[in-house]
Amino acid sequence: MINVLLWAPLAFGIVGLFLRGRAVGWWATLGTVVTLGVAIGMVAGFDSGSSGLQYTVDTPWISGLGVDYSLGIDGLNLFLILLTTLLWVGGTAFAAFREQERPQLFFFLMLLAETATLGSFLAQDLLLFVLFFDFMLVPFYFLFGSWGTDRKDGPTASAATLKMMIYTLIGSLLMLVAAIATAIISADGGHLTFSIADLQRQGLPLDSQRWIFWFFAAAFLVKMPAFLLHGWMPDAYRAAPLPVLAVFSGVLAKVGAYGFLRIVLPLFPEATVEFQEVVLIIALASILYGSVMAFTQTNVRLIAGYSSVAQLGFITAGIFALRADGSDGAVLQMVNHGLVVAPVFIIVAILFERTGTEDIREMGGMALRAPVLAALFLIVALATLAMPGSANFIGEFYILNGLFQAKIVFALIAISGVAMSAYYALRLYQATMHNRLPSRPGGGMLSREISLRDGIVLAPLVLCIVALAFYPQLILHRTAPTVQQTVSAATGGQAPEATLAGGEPKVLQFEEVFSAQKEP
Amino acid sequence: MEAVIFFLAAIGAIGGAVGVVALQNPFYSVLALVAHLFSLAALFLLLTAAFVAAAQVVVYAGAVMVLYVFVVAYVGGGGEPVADPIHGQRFLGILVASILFIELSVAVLGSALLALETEGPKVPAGFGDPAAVGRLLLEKFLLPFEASSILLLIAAVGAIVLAQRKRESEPQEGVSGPV
Amino acid sequence: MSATSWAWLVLLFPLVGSIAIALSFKAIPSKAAGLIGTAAIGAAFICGIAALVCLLGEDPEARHHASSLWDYASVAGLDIKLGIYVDPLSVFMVLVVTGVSTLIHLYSYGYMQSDEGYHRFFSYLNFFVFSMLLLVLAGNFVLLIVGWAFVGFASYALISFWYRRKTATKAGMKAFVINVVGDIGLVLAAFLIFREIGSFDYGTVFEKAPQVFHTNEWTVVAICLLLLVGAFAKSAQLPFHTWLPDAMEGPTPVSSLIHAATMVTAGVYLIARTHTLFVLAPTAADIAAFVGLATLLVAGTIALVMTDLKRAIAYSTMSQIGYMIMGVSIGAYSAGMFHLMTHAFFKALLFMAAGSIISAMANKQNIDEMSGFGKAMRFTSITFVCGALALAAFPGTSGFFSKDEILAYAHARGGMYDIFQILGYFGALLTAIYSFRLVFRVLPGKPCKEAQELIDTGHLAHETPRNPASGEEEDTDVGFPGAHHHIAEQSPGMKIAMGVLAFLALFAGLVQVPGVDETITHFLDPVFADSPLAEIVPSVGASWVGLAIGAAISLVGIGIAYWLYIVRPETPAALIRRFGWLHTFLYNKWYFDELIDVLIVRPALAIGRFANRFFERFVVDGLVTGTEETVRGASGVVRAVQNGFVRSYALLLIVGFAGLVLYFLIVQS
Amino acid sequence: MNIEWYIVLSALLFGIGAVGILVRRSPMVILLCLELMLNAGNLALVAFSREVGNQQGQVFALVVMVIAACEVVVGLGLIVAIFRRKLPLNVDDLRELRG
Amino acid sequence: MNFHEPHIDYAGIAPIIALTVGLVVVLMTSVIRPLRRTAPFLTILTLGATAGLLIWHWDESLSLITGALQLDNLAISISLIAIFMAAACVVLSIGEPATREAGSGEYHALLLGSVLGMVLLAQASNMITFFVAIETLSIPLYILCATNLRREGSLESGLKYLIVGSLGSATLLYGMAFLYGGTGATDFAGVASGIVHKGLLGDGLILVGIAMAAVGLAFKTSIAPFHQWTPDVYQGAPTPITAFMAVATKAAAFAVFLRFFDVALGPQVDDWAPALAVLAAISIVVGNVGALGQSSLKRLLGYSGIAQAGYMLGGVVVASESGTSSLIFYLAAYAFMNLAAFAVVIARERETIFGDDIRAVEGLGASRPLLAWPLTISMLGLAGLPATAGFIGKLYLIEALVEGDYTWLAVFIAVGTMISLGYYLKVVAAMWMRTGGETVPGGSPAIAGASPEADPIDPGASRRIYLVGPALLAAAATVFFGIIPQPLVDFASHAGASLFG
Repeated sequence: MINVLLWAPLAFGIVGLFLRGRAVGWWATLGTVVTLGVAIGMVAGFDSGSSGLQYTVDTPWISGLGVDYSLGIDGLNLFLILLTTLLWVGGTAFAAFREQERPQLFFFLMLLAETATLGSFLAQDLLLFVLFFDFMLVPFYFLFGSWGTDRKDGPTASAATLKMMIYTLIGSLLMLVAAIATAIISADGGHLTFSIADLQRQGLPLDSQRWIFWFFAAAFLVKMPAFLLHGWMPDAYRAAPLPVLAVFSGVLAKVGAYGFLRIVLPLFPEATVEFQEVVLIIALASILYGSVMAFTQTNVRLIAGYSSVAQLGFITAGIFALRADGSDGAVLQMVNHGLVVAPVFIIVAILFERTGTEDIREMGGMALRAPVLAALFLIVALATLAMPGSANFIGEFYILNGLFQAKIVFALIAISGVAMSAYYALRLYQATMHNRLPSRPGGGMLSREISLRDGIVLAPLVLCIVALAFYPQLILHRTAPTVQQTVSAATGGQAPEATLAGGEPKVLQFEEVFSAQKEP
Repeated sequence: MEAVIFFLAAIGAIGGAVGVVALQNPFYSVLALVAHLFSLAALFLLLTAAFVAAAQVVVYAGAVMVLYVFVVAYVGGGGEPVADPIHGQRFLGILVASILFIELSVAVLGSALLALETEGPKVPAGFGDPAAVGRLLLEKFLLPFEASSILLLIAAVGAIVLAQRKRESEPQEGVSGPV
Repeated sequence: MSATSWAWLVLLFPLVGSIAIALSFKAIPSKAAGLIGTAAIGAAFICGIAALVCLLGEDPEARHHASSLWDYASVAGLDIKLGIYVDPLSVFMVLVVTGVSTLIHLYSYGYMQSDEGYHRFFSYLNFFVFSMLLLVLAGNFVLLIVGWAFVGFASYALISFWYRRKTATKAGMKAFVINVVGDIGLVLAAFLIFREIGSFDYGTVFEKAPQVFHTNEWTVVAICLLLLVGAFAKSAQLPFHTWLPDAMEGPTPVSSLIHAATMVTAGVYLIARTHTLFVLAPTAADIAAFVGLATLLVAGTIALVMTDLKRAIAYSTMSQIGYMIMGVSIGAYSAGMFHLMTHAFFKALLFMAAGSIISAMANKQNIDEMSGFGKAMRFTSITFVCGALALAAFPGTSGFFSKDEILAYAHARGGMYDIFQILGYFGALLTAIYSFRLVFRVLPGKPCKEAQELIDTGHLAHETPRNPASGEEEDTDVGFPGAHHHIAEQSPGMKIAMGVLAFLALFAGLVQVPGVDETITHFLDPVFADSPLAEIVPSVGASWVGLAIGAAISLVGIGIAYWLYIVRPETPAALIRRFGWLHTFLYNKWYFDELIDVLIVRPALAIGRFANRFFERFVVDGLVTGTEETVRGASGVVRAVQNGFVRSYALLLIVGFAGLVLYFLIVQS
Repeated sequence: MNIEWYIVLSALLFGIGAVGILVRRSPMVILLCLELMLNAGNLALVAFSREVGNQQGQVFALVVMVIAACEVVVGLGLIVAIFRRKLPLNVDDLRELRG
Repeated sequence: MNFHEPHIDYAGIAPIIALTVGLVVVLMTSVIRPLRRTAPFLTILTLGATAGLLIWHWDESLSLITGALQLDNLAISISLIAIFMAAACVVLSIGEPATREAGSGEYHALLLGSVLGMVLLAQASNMITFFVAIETLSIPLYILCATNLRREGSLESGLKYLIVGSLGSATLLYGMAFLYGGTGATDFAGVASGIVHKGLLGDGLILVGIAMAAVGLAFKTSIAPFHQWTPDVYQGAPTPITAFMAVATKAAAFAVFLRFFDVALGPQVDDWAPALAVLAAISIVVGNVGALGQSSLKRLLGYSGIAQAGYMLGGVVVASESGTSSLIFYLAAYAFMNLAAFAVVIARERETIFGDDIRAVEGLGASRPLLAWPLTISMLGLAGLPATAGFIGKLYLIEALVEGDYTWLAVFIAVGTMISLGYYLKVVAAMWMRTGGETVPGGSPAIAGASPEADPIDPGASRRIYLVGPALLAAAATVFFGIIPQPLVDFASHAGASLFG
């Protein structure tokens, strides 16, 4: 089952190489749909009660090096997998509706990318994870570089993509070293294994945890991208072909955050606790900086890009609140953000087809002739700004609550990001849909209604957003047990919120607010 | 007595070497090398390596050097400009080389190997004479011996490959050179 | 059926209505949409009454019920259910909201007739009502926040309803962002409550609060202040009020429903709802009261000079809400709620009348250009006067009783709270003056061009409408009603709505006459029973004294207005000349917008610019390009060393050789 | 005579040879200098073989001679070939390959 | 005293004999007219036979001819790699102008000679054998580099290689002399015991000897700062020879590196390991940094070779079984990846006027997918991206390094890899993300590799099975061993075990 999930896309992609014309696109879409079907099946069959791995596969791969081919699903990755498969259907279908040059290659890479991404979510062997994590980049490198757009005022697509590759691999390669070091140090002359579960059991001395932690953190923070490490993002985002960018920013960024939960917290608990503040500060910086940038940009892609920086800042903060609720929120928010950012990029693509520009100063008044598109976009925009009543709100609420209970001051700063997000998200919506179209010399903006085929792509995604808004519990209660376990692994068993929710309410003294940030 | 010979030979060797390096005309350099080789042969004799000394004279000073002379005669040994195109090469070269020499000497003189301060152990008669060396060559070092013969073959082939006359790459003007 | 199930229905109808209209977009004729919308709200109102009946059927102590549908998001100790809380307070609010909304829907049914965005309008309007009801019925703080934000969004959507107006979209954005700030206040409050009490559920919280907090402990004060941020942002209290006047960009029914009758009073409801906490945090309560007081005075002064009809009314709204906030904060809960209700009636009415006039003016809103509508639109003018009377607390009208009850309570509480009474009366004076300023400027006198046309030809001005704020021509194909916009008081629906409201504005006060009948107080008592402040009740005598003073003040005010605008119409101009500086100060609304602009907007943009121009380029990219350059440089060096001279290769080799030997020699010793 | 002297002498010759390679530009002379260095090696080998009292060193030296001869042959072959291509017989002028 | 005939295990030296015979036969073909064209086939035959004989000895460990040679899995695996590359070289040389210049027979004979040297070197367990073997390896290569007599670059590379190479050998020799002087032995085991028993641990004489030996070997494996010959020679030599040299020489040299340092100089490991580690780090930096600005593919691969050598040296540094195995694995993977790359380069330089300039591969993805894929895969592999043998190789190496407490070197490898993306991906981008440069002959002669003495253009080169075939196979192998590395891992671990087991 799980093998099918992982390899089906690739299989379809290889077959697709031998098809001709538009058929390739449809075939690829079929492939993603099948995968989605499998994923849904697994979610349906998932035992929400247990915190352990399910659907596990575990066979030795390179016995000499202690690497196993071991996959599994638990609360952490269950919905990320669903998200991945879902967004890929969207992206692929959207691309399939359009003429692509060298379609065989394009869709092959698309599906290859899906397999790689799924792999990094499914992997339960540290090295397998690293492998997939690095490999993800390869197909995207080609997709961005070959089908991307060269900018007149900036680097060519391939240059921008090269920058992205190098930048993101910095972390990944250090991570490879770190992963191996983890295994060897914790094996300590004994039997060498990379199985995450075993490594967690064996544990690691603190001094080696310290540097290994940062090697992993580097990889994940770059991927997100976090503040100061996002240098690759603007160029790459402007170069990337939009359907690909939709899945890229929808899913890949999450792998970083996911890595923290899957690997860093369980394997390097002491280091995690020790560096909690540092990471939190980075997260806050991402939130503030991302938001500020987002509401000063005029390029639609960049608005979305920087908003993602901010959003992933929230997610990181939630994880590093080191409380169950914070991490629950983080997992939920990963799914939510994926669900909103992908539609945004698809809408950007649609807008671009109509206006021929990606600069909001040259757009406007779209809602007049395209009310349906406007409505869909409105929902997406509201979700993006974490409108209460949307699942995104619940996500941020949990995150911030966790952060608030753990480190008040951080929460107070972080929450200012919410206000800013309201501004930039709405600004994006208004600038494109409302007001009148500024008279351009080029003119030629036809505000057509969204075509049926794009509607077919977009509507389901929006529907998911709405559905989740009504019942976020769907994700939360399947996630909670695993998260609880993961977090208590890091915080050494005691789950803070338990003392709060149930027992005698404790009264907080004024000084504690400011001392609160110092307690471990 | 031995010391005297040693120093004479040593001076000869050094002189020859310096000559090789210093003399402008390749032809003279070759001759200097020949001198150098002869003095080395003398040193070999002092070290009771009769066979090696003989080989040195015969193979080198004989065969190889003759080959040299021919080639020099063929291609002509024009001198080279005094100014060195690579900035500071000469200075650095000499500097580094001398440093190297000092280092090696330090290593040797500073070695804990006591035998170095001696003239070496008493050796049986016939040490280093053709019979002994030859036996060693055919017993213990048979393989290197054979291998080096093949190597000679290869080298010969190579020389032919490189120097053979081909129609298309036949130079028009004739040979030019001293002598 | 129990009260809660009725309450669920109350929620259901508007939601269904909204969705139905949205989806049936273009599929059904616009009239149908209007009917569905109105019907939905009507149904909600009826269910509300049913709920009321159920509640009245029970004994006063047991009149609170919680009910929840499903776990919305409750893991890791957070208990967030999709639950409602039904008690007299919420039912009271439900009735006010649904009641007024029904009428306003009726009004809009006619008023928006010729508008292109008819479906959209009713869908939004229904959605707003749903959100408002969600807000008042919410059973826990999270759901409260949800409703809170929903109404915020609804108001945004309706403010920028005519989205081709730049001014409208700007105003919408402003309203939304300020409201989000309010939401954040609530969210933080919720976090702090959860931290202290470990629950979001009203029941648990209000039950545990007295044990957890001792009076004026900083945490509870902080909680209340954070709640107040939310309340002020929503209820347009200082300093979060700047969005309300701009919100007048929206269609007039919107102004009357959301920005007068219902949404803006949410803050009042919130304080009343969480009075348990405020009782524990007197400091916060007093702060709230003073802010309310300040707002009512500031707004009153500004309303004196506004020349834009709707904005003037908007400022009066602010100041009236100031009264309510003041009331519920000092403990006059039922009085505050009472004023909330009456205000809903007469302010809605005023806006309707104003809308009618404005439409007759082909969308001009400047009162300087208006005059003589008394003759031109009789019905409208009558209702307008009724509203104005109630607003000015003319003896016997609804506003008269409700406002004075608050002030009487302030007096009864005594001590420093007398200040509230005194300044409250001063505010009342201002109110009387500005409300009748409007009346006297608009209705009497020789008809202006539009009015004249109405009198002569019986139909309305046909100019192409212009945006009163920016003066740019409206593009009428987006949904803005065009020149063929014949609705002023001509559709029966509007007449009915205005009539009913006029009646209520005049006589609704009689349900709560001190000493005679105190229906509302009795009805709400069980809610506030736990508050020690509820014990304080002004004696009947004191109340009547207060009423007398109030009556006098309102008459004086009206008198002044009459003298200024009818007897000596030139005096205002003279006054303006005399007190130019004061006028400019007031006319510029105390420069609040400018202040916020300087304090918040500009800095934010400056930071953004800095981040873009400098930080992103030099630090972030610098990080990349820096490393890139270093590597390139190194590459240059390597390739320069690779200079093609075999002898220098040899040199390097020997250098390396010497180096290695040196290393080993060092190792040896 | 102490063996040390021989070794030091050979070191000196080795150095001189190195200098030659570094400063001379005529490929033929450079080949000669290589010979010098190999011979220095030989001298060291023979001296050591005397010092340790076995003749393996001498055998080694013989083999080295053969190899040196091979290098010379090949080197001279190259020189001839270069001469045939009418290229200058100066290693400094052969630098088409660089960077 | 009478002559004792040494015991000779003919079975053991059968591979060497086979090679030698083959060499002579192939040489004959050049004089016997009717056999002119058979040289390549005979060469392949010889190589095949040798390989067969070697495999026959798999898992044995024989000491041959009074300890001159040590035939074990290490030697066999290395020899096999060398032979594989030689065979590939023969195939790629079909239609190579150099063969015409030199004469097919001689060309292949020299190639075999070099292989012979490598096979000997891989087994050498005695300093004299070692020295002879390394010269037997080098001297034919000096010649082969220069065999494209028409092109100045070829001759130049030959001469440069000869001069610097001989300098290296001289140094190596001198080092051996010191070691011999110190220990009085020439066979590795003897040296080791000599160091221990004569109380020479850490003695200057020995250490300097080690230093000089290290220089000699570092030179052969093109470790910085003894690397400078590499780019020039790689670029100047006929491309098939470059392909052969790039892998085989490294392989053989590393084999003896392992044997000599881990066996003979094992006692001194604490002194030489750090030094070598530093050298490795230097060459990782130099190689990767140097490759960045290159436009000539062969040069680029030359520099990358320096960097790769730096990675591999790590396997020697840790002086452990896993280190050795990882090195062997990496060499094998490297063989595949390089072969794929060079095959494509050859095809393009014969097809286009751009020679080995990067412009020759522009737009290849669209015009010649069958060539683009192998080159792409090989570049990704060399860059160490997952799903290629290159990744597993790096993984293996890093594991060995971390085990041996050289984590910092592992980090260096990571950083180096990162820089390397800068040029590997440049090639990939040129193929897939640019529109093709014109491939028809007749462009401006100023272009690199198209000087007047340019080799003839073969418009059909990119369809020649003997060029595309190897490329595809090698690429396939790269991917295959990236996904199913187990067989190669076993192969390598046997080799490692044979040295330490």
